[in-house]
Amino acid sequence: MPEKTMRDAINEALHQAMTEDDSVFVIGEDVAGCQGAEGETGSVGGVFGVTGGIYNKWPDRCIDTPISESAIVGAAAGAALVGMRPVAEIMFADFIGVCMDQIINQMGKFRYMFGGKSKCPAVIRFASGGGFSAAGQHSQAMYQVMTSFPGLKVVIPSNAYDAKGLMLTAIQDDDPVLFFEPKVLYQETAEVPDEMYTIPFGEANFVREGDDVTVVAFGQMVPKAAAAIDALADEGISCDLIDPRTSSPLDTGAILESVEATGRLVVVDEAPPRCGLTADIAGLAADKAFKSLKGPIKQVCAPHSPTPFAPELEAAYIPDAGKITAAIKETLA
Amino acid sequence: MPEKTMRDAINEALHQAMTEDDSVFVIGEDVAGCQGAEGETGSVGGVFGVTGGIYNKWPDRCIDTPISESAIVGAAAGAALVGMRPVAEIMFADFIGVCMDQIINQMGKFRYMFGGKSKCPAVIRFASGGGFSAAGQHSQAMYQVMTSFPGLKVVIPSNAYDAKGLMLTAIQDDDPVLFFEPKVLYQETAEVPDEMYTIPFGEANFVREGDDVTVVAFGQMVPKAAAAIDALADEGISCDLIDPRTSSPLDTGAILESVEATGRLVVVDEAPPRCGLTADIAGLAADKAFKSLKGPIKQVCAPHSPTPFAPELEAAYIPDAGKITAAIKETLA
Amino acid sequence: MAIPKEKLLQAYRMMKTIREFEERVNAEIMNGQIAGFTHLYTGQEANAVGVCEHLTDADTIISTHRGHGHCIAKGADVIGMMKELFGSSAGLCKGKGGSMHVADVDKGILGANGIVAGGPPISVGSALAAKIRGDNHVAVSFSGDGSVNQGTCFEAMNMAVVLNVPAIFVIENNYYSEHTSINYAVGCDDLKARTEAFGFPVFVADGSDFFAVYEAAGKAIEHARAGNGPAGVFAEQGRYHGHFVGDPQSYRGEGELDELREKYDPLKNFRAKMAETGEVSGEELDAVDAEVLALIDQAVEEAKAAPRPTAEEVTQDVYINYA
Amino acid sequence: MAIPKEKLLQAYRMMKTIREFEERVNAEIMNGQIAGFTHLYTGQEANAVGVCEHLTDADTIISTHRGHGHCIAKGADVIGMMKELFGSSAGLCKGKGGSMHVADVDKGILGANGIVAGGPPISVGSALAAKIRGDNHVAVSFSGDGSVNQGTCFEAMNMAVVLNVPAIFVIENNYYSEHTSINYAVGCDDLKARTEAFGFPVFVADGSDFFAVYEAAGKAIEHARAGNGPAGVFAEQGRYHGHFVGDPQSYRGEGELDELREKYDPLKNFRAKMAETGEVSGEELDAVDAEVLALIDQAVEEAKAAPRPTAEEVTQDVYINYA
Ligand SMILES: Cc1ncc(C[n+]2csc(CCOP(=O)(O)OP(=O)(O)O)c2C)c(N)n1
Ligand SMILES: Cc1ncc(C[n+]2csc(CCOP(=O)(O)OP(=O)(O)O)c2C)c(N)n1
Ligand SMILES: [Mg+2]
Ligand SMILES: [Mg+2]
Repeated sequence: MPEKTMRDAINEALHQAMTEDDSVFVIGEDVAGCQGAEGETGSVGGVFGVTGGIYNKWPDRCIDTPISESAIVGAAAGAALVGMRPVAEIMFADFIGVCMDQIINQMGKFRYMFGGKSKCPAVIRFASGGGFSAAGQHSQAMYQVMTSFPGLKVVIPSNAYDAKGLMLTAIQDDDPVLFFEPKVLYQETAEVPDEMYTIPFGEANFVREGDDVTVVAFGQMVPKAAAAIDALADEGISCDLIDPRTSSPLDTGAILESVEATGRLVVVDEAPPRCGLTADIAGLAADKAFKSLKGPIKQVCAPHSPTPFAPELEAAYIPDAGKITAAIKETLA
Repeated sequence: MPEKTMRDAINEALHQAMTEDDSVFVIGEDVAGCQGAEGETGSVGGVFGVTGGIYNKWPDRCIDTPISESAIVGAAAGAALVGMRPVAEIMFADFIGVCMDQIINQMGKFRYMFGGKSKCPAVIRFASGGGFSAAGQHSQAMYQVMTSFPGLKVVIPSNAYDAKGLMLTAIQDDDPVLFFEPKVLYQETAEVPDEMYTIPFGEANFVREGDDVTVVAFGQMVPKAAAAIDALADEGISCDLIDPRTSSPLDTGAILESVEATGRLVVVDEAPPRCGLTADIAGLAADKAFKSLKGPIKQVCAPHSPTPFAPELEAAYIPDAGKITAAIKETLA
Repeated sequence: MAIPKEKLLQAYRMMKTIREFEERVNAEIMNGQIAGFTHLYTGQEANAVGVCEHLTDADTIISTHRGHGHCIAKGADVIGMMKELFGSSAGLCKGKGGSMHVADVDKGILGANGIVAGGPPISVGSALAAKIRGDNHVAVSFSGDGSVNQGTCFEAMNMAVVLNVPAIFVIENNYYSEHTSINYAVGCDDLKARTEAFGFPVFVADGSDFFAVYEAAGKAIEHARAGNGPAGVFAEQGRYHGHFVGDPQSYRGEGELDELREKYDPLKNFRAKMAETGEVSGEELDAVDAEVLALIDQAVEEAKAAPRPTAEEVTQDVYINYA
Repeated sequence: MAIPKEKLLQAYRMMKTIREFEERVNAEIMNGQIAGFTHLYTGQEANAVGVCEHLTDADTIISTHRGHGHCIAKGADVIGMMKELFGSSAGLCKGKGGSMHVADVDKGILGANGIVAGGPPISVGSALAAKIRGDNHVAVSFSGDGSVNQGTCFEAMNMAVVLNVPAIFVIENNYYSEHTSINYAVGCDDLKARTEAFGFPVFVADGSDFFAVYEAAGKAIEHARAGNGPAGVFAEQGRYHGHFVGDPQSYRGEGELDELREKYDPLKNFRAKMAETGEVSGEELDAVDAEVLALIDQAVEEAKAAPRPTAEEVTQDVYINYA
């Protein structure tokens, strides 16, 4: 199978969905690029390059916008309400701050408030998370916050293969989907089939299988957790590594089954600790798998601080394999 | 001691703080009222009446605004950066959607991004939570979401006495404080001293003391949990009821000590379940008090749905004493 | 612009329906029959009807917290609406939305909206869909004089111009946002000019005069439908009730409400005009009144008898599918 | 408006400091010495300096993602800034903020800002503080031609008028927001008029001419300081580098950059003007150049040798106190 980067895998999904379905369009800042300028329109394809080539094929369905995130999300939500399948790009997940109402109070609540008589099949894409020394306002995961809101689905791919399949699912899904792309993974490659395929929401991926500890990790933490777990094999410790892939819906069945088998749980995420996904899953297990638990549930996450700028500080901020290893050992102690 | 409503208790705190300190001012929509109109300016005092009487005493420090929540929070943040102590009102906590950037990426991160060389002593007040048949966009707690963001302090009073003391602490505090007023409690009364007093952040209140189960509850859930617990006394079940009063900072010591003593934990909040405070505290105990746990940690909260309109639906949505009682019994089972 | 008689009768019927619906809702709130926050449209009927009479089901509107009038004018089922306000599971939104979220997407009603200026960005999306599809539908958003100060409203206006989409921004100036006058909350002296500065024409109308609104809205909608991009309608007319039911209205000047009801009543003005032109007789209008009253009576009666929602329904209708 | 010689020299020194700072930062990024996203101000120096030369430490500015120039012009310690960009714990923000968050509140610098249009609302707060206190300080916010389309910017403008506070909105039109032209992103034809429609005067200047900006900013600041409410400055001038370091600039027309550097260089233009008026000699300006180069050399040298932050520092400086 061909190797592709996560960026290219998502781009391919967009191209294929747009080929298949006229109602799909992309919208966002510089998703085409050079609008109104002398340079060639379409030559940008998004600041992270994820929408490359779309304008050239479908100029009418590649909508560049002013810097107006509320209007971007609103435009996607409104178009979706009347039957289109927009894929909007919000450049950095941190910018949810300037468009949150349109996401949580509008798009995410239409169906419920309207008594189940509408659908809003919009996808909003975000480049998410740390790893670029981009400091406090350009490094946040944000998906943990969005998981809190009913009416939204939340996707966090951890590799190129999943990214393509999840994006195709997202576009076909009839509910609003928030799609968080860990930007530090854009250049990472995996084997990605050329044809279209989907990955169902709410179905976790077992990245590793083992007996001693269940490790649940999200997004860019998945490869780090895998590295930690692989190194522990030498010490005779074997772990399940579960990548939920979607935090809403969450595959609680897979997590609980694994914890029931291992009796031990470590949850890993890059967001700060309070009211995040690590607590969310720890809380789930502490209720529903309580009887099986043999050790404390450990959460590995960033500290309760904004993301710092300096590379050394950021490296200390984002959980690494060392911290994951330590947590696995602690729950076994 | 005189009985006062929560509304009046907060109002009194504002009046006293403004009398004492010239740098305190209030700002928000209709905090005075009738601006530009023929009616008497100041006659409104906030749509919930919390800022009543302020304009009449200090017209220059009672700032009515257009409907521009980002500008309101920004104005508070900017004034605080240069040494004022603003108390801004955002009418409903749900409106965080239209001003979140100013709260989480600006106000809450200045100090860190600026290397500890600034302070931003702003207070933002919100009427929060359900109970008014106000449906999906006027009923959210929202404080669980804000707890996720480092740099902010988050206060949730559950009675008039605490509300006054916590507000006075909030105004004196040198960090940004988000103050969530459960609007369904505005009319509830408690004994409230006339003089000024403060209640430290991060110090939980033991509303009830008992041996069998630790119950942690927030805001409007505190009186409901107390009712449930009082009724269980007849059945010979006794509970600690802990009201953290601030979710950030959180009095982890008090919670863990209690759980270590009882071995059982029920956490109650009105927000939906995902990535909320009930999971947050369950996760804390499942790690730090694991050895003491004798039963599953139960979370009592709203379902993963927006808040419905119809009174019957809302009553089924917001946790009540019955659900709390059931959870206490489950963890004992 | 001669309006056919049938359309005149229809316009009057709509305005009267809104009026009686609102007055009855007001009464039922006082009776304790309707819960939640309710904002009445009485007095502003000509705006909603003057605009919506130009629209088909395929055109969309998005409304505000003060949404009953717009929804009725756009063809929402009045009985379903009344049931919704009463919180019945047979309501238009199954009792989940209530007054602030009345909607009927099939009729092009993208909902009342509890967030001030929540609507305009969504309306731009509906207009964008029309542009991409190449049909000639338009998308109308209603905003109040207070709503226009919210950032999302400005963003939507600029974006509509940039994307050249058929979005129509109807600004209803009823002089107040809650308890604050437009004189205070809109900083500039000329809101129409501030709106036009975004780059689209704004047509002004006396909001107490159906014919004026109908004409202005017609121009705006024609402009947008023809592919010339967004347009605005700016109409002034006070509301008769408080901001919400229960508002003491301390902001009103002396005699203000009396004057509004006296001189600026869209229904009275319509009747006067008809008396003048003779296009429709008083008797014909009386007949409409009777029909409307009967309809509203029936709506309230049915709403009172309608089924109440049960606890299982709380978690339904959040998603279409959720694993 | 005759400008004293000392001030002329100071203005030139500031512009030159910005120029050399930016060029050196560009080089050090290429060398892999500076991490993160960096946006350079080269070419726009006259705006920052023309505005800030009117301000005292008690006046505030708030900047954008492209913040180095504004911070230097407002008096930020250049060596501390360089250390910050290098991520040193001895940097102005202890290595926690970096390029997008350079700040020095004691000098009235409320920070660069990574959120487009994050600044204007905060600046209105600073202006409001001045009004409440009754001092005559002003608050300046800088916005780009792209930033003005963000809702927060509009809200801030209207609010500043409503509250009648001394807020100055400086709009720097460098023709692009990222890879998109102002011709596309600002829907109307006349951004100055759209801004004025909010209800305050906007003074226009050629942004490549220090004297023009100084004059326009002087008028705006005077207006605000005198208690007349907000004012605007609108200055046009291209940037010489890409949007961020590494931008291939595919949006540029042929010869565009050459022309900018040739005809619209604020430093060249300043020198030309001085040669014309004779107020400051070429030798004097050469001496400033030498001083500035030495300063920037020193800054980079010190930044390279400056202490690196350690892991414990990650959790410091979040709060003043936190139980
Ligand atoms: C974002 C937001 N802020 C504040 C409110 C509270 N609120 C509801 S209606 C209203 C006034 C709206 O005034 P206007 O736009 O003039 O509409 P009108 O009520 O006059 O029809 C306010 C402030 C809200 N619902 N949403
Ligand atoms: C809310 C938000 N949206 C988008 C961005 C990404 N972004 C950073 S700078 C920029 C362009 C800003 O253009 P302009 O205001 O003209 O300033 P300039 O870069 O030209 O100085 C964009 C889109 C951001 N930082 N914040
Ligand atoms: Mg109004
Ligand atoms: Mg620009």
